[in-house]
Amino acid sequence: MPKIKLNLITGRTIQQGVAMEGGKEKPAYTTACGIIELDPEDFKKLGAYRNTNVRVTSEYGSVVVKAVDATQGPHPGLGWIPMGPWANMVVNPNTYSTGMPTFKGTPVEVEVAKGEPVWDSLTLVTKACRGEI
Amino acid sequence: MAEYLIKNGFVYDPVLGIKGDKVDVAVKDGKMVETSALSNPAEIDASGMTVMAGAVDIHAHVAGPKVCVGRNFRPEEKLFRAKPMAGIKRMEGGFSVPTVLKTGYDYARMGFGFVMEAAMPPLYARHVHEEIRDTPIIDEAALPVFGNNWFVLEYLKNHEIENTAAYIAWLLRMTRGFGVKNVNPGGTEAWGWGLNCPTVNDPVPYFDVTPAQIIRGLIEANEYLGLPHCMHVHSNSLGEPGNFTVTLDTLKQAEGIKARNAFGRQQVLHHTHLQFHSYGGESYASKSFESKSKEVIDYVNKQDNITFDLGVVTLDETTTMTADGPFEHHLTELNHLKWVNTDVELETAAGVVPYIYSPKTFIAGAQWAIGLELGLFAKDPMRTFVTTDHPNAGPFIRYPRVYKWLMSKAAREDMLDNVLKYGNTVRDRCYIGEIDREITLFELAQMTRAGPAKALGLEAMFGSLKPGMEGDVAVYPYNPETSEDPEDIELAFSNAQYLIKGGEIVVKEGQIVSNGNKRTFWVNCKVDENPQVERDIAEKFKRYYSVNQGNYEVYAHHYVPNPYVIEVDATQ
Amino acid sequence: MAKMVTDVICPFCGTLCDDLEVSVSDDGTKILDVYNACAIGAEKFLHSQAKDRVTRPRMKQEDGSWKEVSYDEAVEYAAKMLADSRKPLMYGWSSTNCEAQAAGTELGEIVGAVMDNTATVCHGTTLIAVQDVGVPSCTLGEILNRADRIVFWGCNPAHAHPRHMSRYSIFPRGFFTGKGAKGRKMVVVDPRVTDTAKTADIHLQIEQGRDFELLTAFRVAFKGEWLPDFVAGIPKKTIYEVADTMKSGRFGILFFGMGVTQSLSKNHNIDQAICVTRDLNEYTKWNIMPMRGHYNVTGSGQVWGWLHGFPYALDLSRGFARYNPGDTTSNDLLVRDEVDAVFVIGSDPGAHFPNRSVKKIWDLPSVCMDPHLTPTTAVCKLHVPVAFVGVETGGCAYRMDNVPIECRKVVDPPEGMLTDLEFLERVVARVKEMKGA
Amino acid sequence: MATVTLTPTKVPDLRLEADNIKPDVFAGKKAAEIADLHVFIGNTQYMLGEFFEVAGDGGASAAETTIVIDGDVSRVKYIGMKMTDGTVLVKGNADMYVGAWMEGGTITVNGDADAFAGMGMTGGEINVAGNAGNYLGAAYRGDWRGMQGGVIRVGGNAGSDIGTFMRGGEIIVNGNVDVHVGTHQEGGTIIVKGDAKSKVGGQMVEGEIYVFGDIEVMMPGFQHVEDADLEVDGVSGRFACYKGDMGERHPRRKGETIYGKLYLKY
Repeated sequence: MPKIKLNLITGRTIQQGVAMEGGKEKPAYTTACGIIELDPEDFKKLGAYRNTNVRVTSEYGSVVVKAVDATQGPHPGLGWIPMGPWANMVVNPNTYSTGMPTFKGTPVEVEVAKGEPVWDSLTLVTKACRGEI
Repeated sequence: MAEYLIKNGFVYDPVLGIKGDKVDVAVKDGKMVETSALSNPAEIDASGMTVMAGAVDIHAHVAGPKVCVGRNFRPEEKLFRAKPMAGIKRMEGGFSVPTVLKTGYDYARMGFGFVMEAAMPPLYARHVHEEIRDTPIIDEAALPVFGNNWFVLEYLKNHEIENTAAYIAWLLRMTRGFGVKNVNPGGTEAWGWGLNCPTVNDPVPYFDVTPAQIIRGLIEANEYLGLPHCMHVHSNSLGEPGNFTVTLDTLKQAEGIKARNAFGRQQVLHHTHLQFHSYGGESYASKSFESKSKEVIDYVNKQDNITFDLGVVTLDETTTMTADGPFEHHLTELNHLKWVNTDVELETAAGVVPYIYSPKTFIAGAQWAIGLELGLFAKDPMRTFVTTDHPNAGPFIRYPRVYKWLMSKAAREDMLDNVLKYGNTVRDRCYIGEIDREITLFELAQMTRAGPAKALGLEAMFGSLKPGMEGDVAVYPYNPETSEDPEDIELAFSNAQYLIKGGEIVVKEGQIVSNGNKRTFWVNCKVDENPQVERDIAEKFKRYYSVNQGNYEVYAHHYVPNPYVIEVDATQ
Repeated sequence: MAKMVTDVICPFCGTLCDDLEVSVSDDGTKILDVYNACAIGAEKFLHSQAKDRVTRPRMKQEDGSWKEVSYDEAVEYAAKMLADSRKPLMYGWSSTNCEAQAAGTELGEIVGAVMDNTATVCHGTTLIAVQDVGVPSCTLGEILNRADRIVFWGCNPAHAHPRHMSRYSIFPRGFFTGKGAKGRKMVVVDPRVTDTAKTADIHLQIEQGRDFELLTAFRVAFKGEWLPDFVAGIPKKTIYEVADTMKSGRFGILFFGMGVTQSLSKNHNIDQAICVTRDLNEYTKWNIMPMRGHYNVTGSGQVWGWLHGFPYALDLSRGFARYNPGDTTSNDLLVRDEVDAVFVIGSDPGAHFPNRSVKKIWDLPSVCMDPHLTPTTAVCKLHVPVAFVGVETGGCAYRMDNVPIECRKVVDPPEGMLTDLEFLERVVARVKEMKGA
Repeated sequence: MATVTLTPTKVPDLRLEADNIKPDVFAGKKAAEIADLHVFIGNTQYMLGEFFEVAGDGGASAAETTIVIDGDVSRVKYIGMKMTDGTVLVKGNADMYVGAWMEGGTITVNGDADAFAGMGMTGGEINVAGNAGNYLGAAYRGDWRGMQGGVIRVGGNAGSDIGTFMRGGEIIVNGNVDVHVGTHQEGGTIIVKGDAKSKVGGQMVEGEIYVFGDIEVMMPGFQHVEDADLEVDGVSGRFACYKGDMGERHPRRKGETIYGKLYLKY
């Protein structure tokens, strides 16, 4: 299976905002934020269909999210995970002594994750804290 | 409530005409009373000490958005300067821009009972009141700024005094404000386009009204309403060499106008931090820059409808902050230090820049001299008030140092000979060296108590120990009979032995023992219905304000939990 | 029949829209509909009505299950945790009112806590930059009435501040801006073709993480100095052209967001953006403004500013206030094992901190005050549900331009629920008893 | 010359604040008095002796006092903060603020020093044999007066933001440095003998930066002026000389504009 290297950025989307206010324990929040937006070019390189689960791995961690088409592209080489617990499994926590983790600009590898689920936010964080993922 | 008898002190009270006699002073149920009215008072032995009414500060920037910017963007000035919490006393921090906690405590330590926040941007009134609320001990009020307000500019273009007055009354109510502040009239609106109005005759871009029209119009509107305080102006071209002519043009706007109010106030114009406005010359070069304090004060001495405060430069590293937006931009271009600016829709602007008044520079020395000259040339101490335009010319905690300079020629000579690098050039370019006058304790009481209280329309409450006045008494460890070293003045007036505020002891043996029961003063002025002004207000909110009119008024209890409302009836 | 509450303030983002209208059932208990709000704001009001809402405190048990407890028990646990702690972190403060922030600060003073707000992962680096070089700015109404040059740098209001462009910055017609959007030139700098970028006159699709270089290039271009052929992927010709566009306006504004505060260079990006704005004031009138996220993150910075002189990351542990991001900031403290208890209010670090920090919270005694179920409530030992500020209680909040606005209460909270302020005041009282103060 | 030896006996569970560990405080004190000095963990006060075994008395003055920390203090902050004279030797690693606001004397750290070492220092010497953290010799938040004098030498690598707002003195790093070198620099000299990532000399007003290795990405505000043969900290070679930051303000002296200078070794 091919792995592709991307520069990962995170941030707000209106779906993230609405789903967050709607309840982070609800499926809608997972649908809005448990995703990675990929450029069509990168989908080709990955050799994957839209809406397949992928594993995103960085020096700092790993998480399974659903790969979807970039809504605010084109941005080949850039991966986008809306801000939230899924993104925060892999972002660069280095603050450079400013207090601010480096949420934008984390080198990641993306690969297809066959049969692996996308956990809802509460389960994801709980499992991660228990060291179960 | 408690009873106190302050015994054997040297009392100074301009209202009662007491000049250092040993008189016992009595406080009961929060007010001054005759000693005979006490049944079984707690006694305070003030022998060998000086006793005065609580002091009144007529102009300081102590609360609100630009003050908070000054705090938040200067962590470096707080480094290693914090005072830890102790008992009921909370943590203190800051120097030139102290936290509200330190502000209240330091004023109390200096024997102050009332402080006027000198510039409130109406749209930010809530912020000002939240800070006032959290400032312990001292009573406070705030002056909303009017000199660049679109309503005022439009009304005064056509000299519509009645409409201006109706708008002022409305805004004072909306913002819980006290009076009419007027900063760089017209110039700050011009700053909305990066411009300025350097003289009183430069028309404001688009609005086509001159600073002179704004100044005179606001004086007339203020007297139309009969507010406790008069129009309070910071004139155009602050800090510019040669600006004394602009200052004189500004003061002349008051000619022929009589005070009309029910508060015993006799003046119609207060010019603040006059030091910054009494400069001669074309540039800051020592060959050109000179003091014009005499020229300015000669006019002030002749005009009995004007009061002023000094704005003495204290030669510290401080933080300048003013609604004079263009001036702060000018300043940051001079010293290249960090610059904050905030333009406020339809109303005003503000700027903040750190500044170092170095005794090693001629200019700082000359500015120091000019402020003191104004105080020493002034004929009427009841119209002359001590300030440092805190924190612009220096932090308010330096007031006692200013007292020292005013009260001792020796202290001034020491500065000129030993502290200022260009003392002799300062003697050349300023008047300071020729002046022998030394302010007396009685005059000091006029300049820091009775005078400012009268100018604010508060002479019935503050500035004297007369029975019926507020129970604000300061006891300073200063013996006028034995004390010779001028340093004693600074030390004593920085560290009141006792402060009784509103009848309660808040400073005891130099320590803060209570957070007091501070009040927020504001003026509720009734005027006749004015449908045009009401329409104009609704229209401006609908089209040009970024908040709804329904969300403009400072109404909720938590902003002004302990109000003292002064009612004014201006209905015809 | 329903009654309409007008001039309602939206407690979602820093735009703090104050023109919402909410229709409420006659008995004042139910919100029926929300008008004028964006999708997110409307959802915030409506979700407060959710049937499955948690209305009583919950304590996590050994087996990971949750047990309902009384507010009294919750107060006791929180007070004891804080009183016993040598260095508690009290984090959040951005989705609550200034009165709760002030009460919480007094609590922090008494227990010697480190107080930090969500700026620490949002605009904290902006605050550092402001401390280094200041900030020329203005209120949003100034932009509405005067601005003819608008730059959005590393921010995406179409998604994060949905009504910003229609209320203040792009479309409205103000006093000197009668032509509305037609009279304004809009520039967007973003590595993605965002929905905001799609509406811009000029979009600079910058190489991610090179904002500091591009901002520097603009300052060089203003002075007409030499530039390399490309900076951050943008051709120099374009840079000179956009520099002239900026200079040629009468009143310009540069809005920026987390695209610069969270990318490499962080505070330096903002620092240089502020210097760009300073430079432009040599030619015309320019201001700059951070697009603040939480509706009252700005307020907590103000409250701490007037009480202790720092806008975030205050260390009160030694009895006086200290401040140094990198040392006294939440993520550094957690990762460096510098704190021994965590108290969270009005925010969700469980969702918005890197997982490395979240794990540390999991390991510590911890309390979370939040109306919602969140990843933070999942990792904390005690969850204290509270009334929604701006929906079920009022209070002061500060807009992104520091303008304070009084939020409105629209409906009552569910029977017996406490507000942030009420709960904090009870904890303060209990801690004072424990400390014998 | 008296030597006080502190041997760590307990690792602080949180972080220890020990601003009392400096010759100025130890001078004139007996070992027992030194053991009684205050240190803090958060809001709780402890005594130095609870974390260190103290051997030897302080000298008559700071100048005559040497402090040897015989072990690892990577969880102890503020060592040598504001010291004016004397000597401190740390045989292991040290936490944040080593020699911060230092005015004189010498500090040697055989291991690594964490962030904010030499912050705002005005004089003296700091030697770090291992790696140094971020904000080495930088200014405190909001201060436009960063490092103003003294010398900092790092044997290994240094982090980001070294020499921010530097006004004077010298920082020499033998290894590589992370992003942001000499930001807002307005005097002094920074020498990097390894590689620098990027953002070197941004907003530089004046002063000098030397880089012997490579800079990944140059700042656009620097212009090549000339090449020159120079000897820099004992190393001679040919350097390309750039002036900048051209976007920043620059003072004029004697009718000449003063720029920051960036030297890249060929």
